[in-house]
Amino acid sequence: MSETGFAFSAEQNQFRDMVSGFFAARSPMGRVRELIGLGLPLDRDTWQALARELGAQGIHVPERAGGSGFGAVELGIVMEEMGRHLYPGPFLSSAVMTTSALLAAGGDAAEGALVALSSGDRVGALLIDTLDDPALLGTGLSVSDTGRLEGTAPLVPGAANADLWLAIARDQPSGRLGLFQLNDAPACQPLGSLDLTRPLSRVVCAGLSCVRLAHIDTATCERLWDEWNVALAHELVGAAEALLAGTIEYLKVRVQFGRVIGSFQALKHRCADVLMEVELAKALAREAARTIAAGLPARGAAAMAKSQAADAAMHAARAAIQLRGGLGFTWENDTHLWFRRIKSGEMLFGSPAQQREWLVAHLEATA
Amino acid sequence: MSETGFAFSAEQNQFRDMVSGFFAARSPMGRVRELIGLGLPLDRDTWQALARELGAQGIHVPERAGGSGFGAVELGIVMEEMGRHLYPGPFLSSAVMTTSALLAAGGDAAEGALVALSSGDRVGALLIDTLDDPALLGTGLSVSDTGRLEGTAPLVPGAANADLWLAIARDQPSGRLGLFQLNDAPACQPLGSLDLTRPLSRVVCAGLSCVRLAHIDTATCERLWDEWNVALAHELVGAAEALLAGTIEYLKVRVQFGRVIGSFQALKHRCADVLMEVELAKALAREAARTIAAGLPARGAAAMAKSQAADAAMHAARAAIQLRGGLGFTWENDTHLWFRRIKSGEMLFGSPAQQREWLVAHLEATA
Amino acid sequence: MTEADDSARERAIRAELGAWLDAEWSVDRPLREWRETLVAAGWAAPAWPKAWHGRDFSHAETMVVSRLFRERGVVGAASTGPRSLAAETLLAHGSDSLKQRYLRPLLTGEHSWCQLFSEPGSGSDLAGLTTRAERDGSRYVINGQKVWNTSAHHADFGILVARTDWDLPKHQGISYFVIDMRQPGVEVRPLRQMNGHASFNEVFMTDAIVHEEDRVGAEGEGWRIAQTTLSFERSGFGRDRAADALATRTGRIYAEYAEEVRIAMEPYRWYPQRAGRPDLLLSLARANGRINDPVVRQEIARALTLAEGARLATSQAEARRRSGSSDVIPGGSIGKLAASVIARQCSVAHTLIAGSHSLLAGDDANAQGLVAEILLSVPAISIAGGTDEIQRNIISERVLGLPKEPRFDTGSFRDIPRNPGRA
Amino acid sequence: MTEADDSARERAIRAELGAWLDAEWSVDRPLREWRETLVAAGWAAPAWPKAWHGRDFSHAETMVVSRLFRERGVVGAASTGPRSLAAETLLAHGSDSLKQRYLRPLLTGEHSWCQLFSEPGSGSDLAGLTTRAERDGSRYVINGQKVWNTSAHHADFGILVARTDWDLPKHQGISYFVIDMRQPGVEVRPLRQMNGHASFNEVFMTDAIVHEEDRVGAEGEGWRIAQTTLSFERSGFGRDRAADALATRTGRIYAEYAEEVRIAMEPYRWYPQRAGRPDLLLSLARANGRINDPVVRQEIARALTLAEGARLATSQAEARRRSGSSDVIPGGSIGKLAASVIARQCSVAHTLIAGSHSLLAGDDANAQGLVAEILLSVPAISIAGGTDEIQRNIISERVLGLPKEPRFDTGSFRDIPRNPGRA
Repeated sequence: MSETGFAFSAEQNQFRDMVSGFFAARSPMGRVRELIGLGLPLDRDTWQALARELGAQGIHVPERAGGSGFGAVELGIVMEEMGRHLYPGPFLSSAVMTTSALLAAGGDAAEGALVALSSGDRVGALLIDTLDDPALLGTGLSVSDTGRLEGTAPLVPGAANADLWLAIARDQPSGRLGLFQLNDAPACQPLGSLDLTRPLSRVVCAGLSCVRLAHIDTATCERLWDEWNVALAHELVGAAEALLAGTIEYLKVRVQFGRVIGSFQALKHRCADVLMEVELAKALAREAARTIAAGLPARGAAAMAKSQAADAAMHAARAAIQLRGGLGFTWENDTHLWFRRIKSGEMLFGSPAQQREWLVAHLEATA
Repeated sequence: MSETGFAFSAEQNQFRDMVSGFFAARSPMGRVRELIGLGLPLDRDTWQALARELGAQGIHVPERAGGSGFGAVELGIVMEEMGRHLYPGPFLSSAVMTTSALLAAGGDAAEGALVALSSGDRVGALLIDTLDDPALLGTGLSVSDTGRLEGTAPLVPGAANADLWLAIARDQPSGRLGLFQLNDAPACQPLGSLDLTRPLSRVVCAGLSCVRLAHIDTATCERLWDEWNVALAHELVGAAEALLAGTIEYLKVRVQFGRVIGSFQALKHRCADVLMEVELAKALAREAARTIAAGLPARGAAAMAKSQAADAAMHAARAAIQLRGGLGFTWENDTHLWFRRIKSGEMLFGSPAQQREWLVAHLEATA
Repeated sequence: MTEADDSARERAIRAELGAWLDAEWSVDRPLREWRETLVAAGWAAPAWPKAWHGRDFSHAETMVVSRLFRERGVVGAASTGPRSLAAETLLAHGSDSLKQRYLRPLLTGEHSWCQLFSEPGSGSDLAGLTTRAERDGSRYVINGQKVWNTSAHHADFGILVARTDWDLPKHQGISYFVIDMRQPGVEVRPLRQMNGHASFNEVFMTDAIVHEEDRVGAEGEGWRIAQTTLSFERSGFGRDRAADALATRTGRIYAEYAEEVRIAMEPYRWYPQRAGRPDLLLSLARANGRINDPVVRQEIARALTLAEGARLATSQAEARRRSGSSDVIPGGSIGKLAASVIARQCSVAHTLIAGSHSLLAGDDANAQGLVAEILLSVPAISIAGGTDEIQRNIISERVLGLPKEPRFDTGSFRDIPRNPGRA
Repeated sequence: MTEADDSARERAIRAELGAWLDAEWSVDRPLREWRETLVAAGWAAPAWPKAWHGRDFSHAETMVVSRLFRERGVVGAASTGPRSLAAETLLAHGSDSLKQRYLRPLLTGEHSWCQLFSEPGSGSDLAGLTTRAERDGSRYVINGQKVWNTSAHHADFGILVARTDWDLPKHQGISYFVIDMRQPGVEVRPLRQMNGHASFNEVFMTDAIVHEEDRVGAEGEGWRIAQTTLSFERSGFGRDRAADALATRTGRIYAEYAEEVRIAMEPYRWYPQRAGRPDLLLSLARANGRINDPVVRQEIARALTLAEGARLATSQAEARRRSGSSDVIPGGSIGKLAASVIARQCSVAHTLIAGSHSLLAGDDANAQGLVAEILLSVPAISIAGGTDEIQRNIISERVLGLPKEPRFDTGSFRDIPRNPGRA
């Protein structure tokens, strides 16, 4: 934990403005709604423009592997804006989950995939047997000595859009965990998902041919989890800020009892509480990203960032619905789309309660 | 759990008015303050009048043992008013803890003590080795085969005023739990206590002569705990209602910014929330008392009543301090005396978290 | 009456009604025809006045009728949905002409009704409504939009509040009407909620027509009359839920009745989930293997304690009311606020129990998608029927006696700031 | 200035001050005498104007002086307690006569000061104060009561706001004074808090006298001038806490300094407990054998997360401010509100950790009574220095731009409803 604060550089702030402008122009809410209505096909033009114009998919990938050579801080900027604009592309699954796994694996074999993902030409998905706890990785997926992937990945984000497949599975002869690349696309069963902008699939692997990119150890798995959680924490912060801003806007114009409802103290105070919670979440998320970018252990920082961001964002979402009255509960109002995205952000890679447990376990282990 | 609600009878309501009137006249806050200033000596006149005029100490004791022959519902009425008026006499320790233990033990030997306690002639205290969990009873106090009590009761309520001593201890030869009456007063070490109206002592027993009144089993210990918690739940409800009423009164007269502060919506809403929580606590406490009075299993009802009452009362206490501004934080203002009493009510016989754990354990055991 | 009188009266009613049922009741009769008979005989709504299809029965006498209907499996008058609201209001405030025309077909189920009160621009502040009713000779021309209108898509008539005078203070310029929903000027659109159900409608009125004789009460009396409707609504509609069980029986009339109930109840299918389903917590925690997690147990215990506390608070208040005690907190605001807290706590517990399975919805999800439906429905409970904020205002002002909010909506309605809208 | 200039300037200051210290500084000098020398040489408050004991130093230059003082263990000017508040206000708004008389003995520690702002009848609404200052020739007669006056029991002078005109609007009728605390009309009584400490006082003024030349600024300017005091107070007093370490050194001057610090700091002894002591949670949980309880771990994690979040939010905002970013939320209200939430969460966690030991207080209790002191001190943090409610008003109005509360305190102060009081 650093003693003094940090601020974004002018370049980082400029990058944020570019990302925000990109989503505002290329993925406004009308477009998000349209894609949801169509069953969320990949808008490949926008996806590729995101890579071409901003290098977003490879923002944290070294330049030699086709990336921009930045790190977790800049990835956090992208995720924050993605939460703010509710971008529905498979960024979390491809650019965060799959790409981080490839970066962790390292080596030449991974580099080809990294180049393909960073350029936006391919969309990655990662098959894992748990979204809850890295300690459970490898309990459901295994690779036989003939290089065949077996087992079930019960909840896979972004599978419907993917054309580059990785898996974390247990190497059966050795019993060690490894990162594998599949040679063919598996059969995906789309699942009814709470989050309409980030649907899940179930993937059953019955002897799929794959190659091992690397062995990975438990510490690496935990590190991946930390990185994913920190990315999600940023997204949750962006979503919470968008909801709060929209709520404030509504409170300033909506009239009841002859006065703007934003003048009612109980409503004002609720917004103040949400802002305070979101400000703490933002500070924790940024510090956690900086910790990861510095290559430092991030277990505690990630747990704090994720739990606070999820709780703050859920409060923001509940307030956003409540303070809009019946309107906020309608399908036509966009609030529930954020509510759903926040709920999925809350529960992916460990609930807030799980994060808190990990935090204390970490502090006790390092005391 | 009953299907239909119950209401107090006219007689019960009249009894409540008498109890409330008694405390208002005989133990107003000025008198409570005075006794605290004197180190809380027993006001024997008031104590005996409480027994003589209201039969409060023996309200739940059968008439043949000198009591009024009522039960947990009427005991709850007394406790609720005690919390409302912050009566500082050793009622919980003598009339609730010690008397319930004697009632549970039963038999002729207990009857003499019950008569003495019900009449207000004697003040009882019960030595136990835990205030947290009935399952820990008998881990610190034991009685040798020559009838000598050994061990420490680390936290004993009401010891300073007691002249009739009981103990729950493990009978060493048999290893069974028993209720014992001491032949002589033990040495008490008064402890600095958060609750100024219900101080604690530490009692070290080094071979004190005692007689066994009865053996008691684990189920009886749990039942005692339930009864004590239900009594405390009533006290917490009474204390919370007193604080809320006082807060409302203050909010109606205190002026800031040219208006009565009770017109500020944030303050109004906080009071509404407290009232709602207290109403639920009151309903749970009354139902739990009725369950005990009916001789039915009360584990779940007691746990719910105690946890809800403690949480509601702590909210009422925090609101009472906060909404009085600086005044509520002063020693001279009575609010902190209730805050302290509520804190002790919260933690005696199991914290709210402990109660919640017991509730689910009970529901699972009986599912 | 003494108890002996009571029981003599009960025997008399049972005898008369029993004989009549022996003669008339048959599970093979068509539903509508049976109800015509029922209404004509005065057994459809015995509590109503004799002049209007009833028998002037007391509450106790009416209960005897319901009991016998239940015992014999008899289908009663149509009482689903907003019908009862319309009926009670018309009985209390309607002209003879209104009662004459609407009460009978309402009881027989021939006509279906809806309620046209809330507007997009006036939710918590119902009296701020801006739907116009402009007089044009012996008729009114209605323009405006209503919202949250359950069953409007199959309603024949609606009870409507609209503004007839814009110069009076807000509560005084409102009038109360019966509107024919089957006219060109009335358009009903379904309104989908965030949980995917479409239980409500929006109703757009463009130069819709109401005849003078379909005004309830005098011009400007609308707000006062609406209070009758609202207080009946708050009391829970008076619907005989026990009668729903008839829908599962076999026989021609039961099949027709089941269809009537199915249509009327469709909008309410998700209501149990809105309340958070504390009843499912322990079983889902067991099924998901989370029952031994101490943190999960805490959240479950919180939810169960709150739910049981609210249940007991209601039943004890009811018992006190019955016993004539003055120690009764008026109104249902405390219970309504508690319901919100309970539902939210259930949401927290369900999320924790389901873990990453709470990411799923529909048939793929845990517990047949109920958990997802709970998470997406609970936000409604603190809004519908009066927001938490309104309940807290009511509790603090009416129960605790704290001062009212300062008012900014006195004087002519025309001059009060309001939301931009069509009207 | 370039960096090279900066470092040349730093070397020059260090050379001049170093030489002067070589000549003057000694740990064996009496504290008061040393400070007279320090003030005379302009090193006591180098940021102050040259005309008033200072050197017109920039912030950076002043830091060079502090750093050298720290390196050499030099005791600086008296800065404890409300002295700095008085000094900054007098420098900004005082007449030459006021500065002439009060600044020097304030720096040397000869005079001790207190602040007389809050009143029993005006807490959140400071401008509603009712202490009267009535003109009587060239003097004012003061009547009224103040409260929460830290160190008033040993103060020589107080900075006082009182009402000089009751017909003007509330903010306009207030004037600002220096009052001599050692006069018969001023009575100071200690005020004990619920945690047992007596850190504050009540001050009763009965026909107390203030001379015209002890008025700061013009009549009616008091509210504006008080803002200087309050903003300096909010910024944390500017007190050099690093200097406290000197109190532990040996030598005559350090002993005298230690006594000065001890007296001044006495009222603040419980302040760390007021903040909830998140730093103690893990160690106490270990010591009490509760560290493996999952429910306890949740509450500890909540507290630590909030505390770390607030710490980072502050330091990141500071870094953004330094980097010249406009993305800085003004004021400390968010941090102040967070501090309340953190402290309350710590209370919850400490209670759970201590179990029935939280029933004890004082030396008999867990952790030397710290837990009891925490439980009894935390309620202050959401009140002192502006209640949570005031912070939420500020955040929602100034940061989020929501409308202000409607005002009921405009027009002549005489006509505004207020609390009954002595004045």
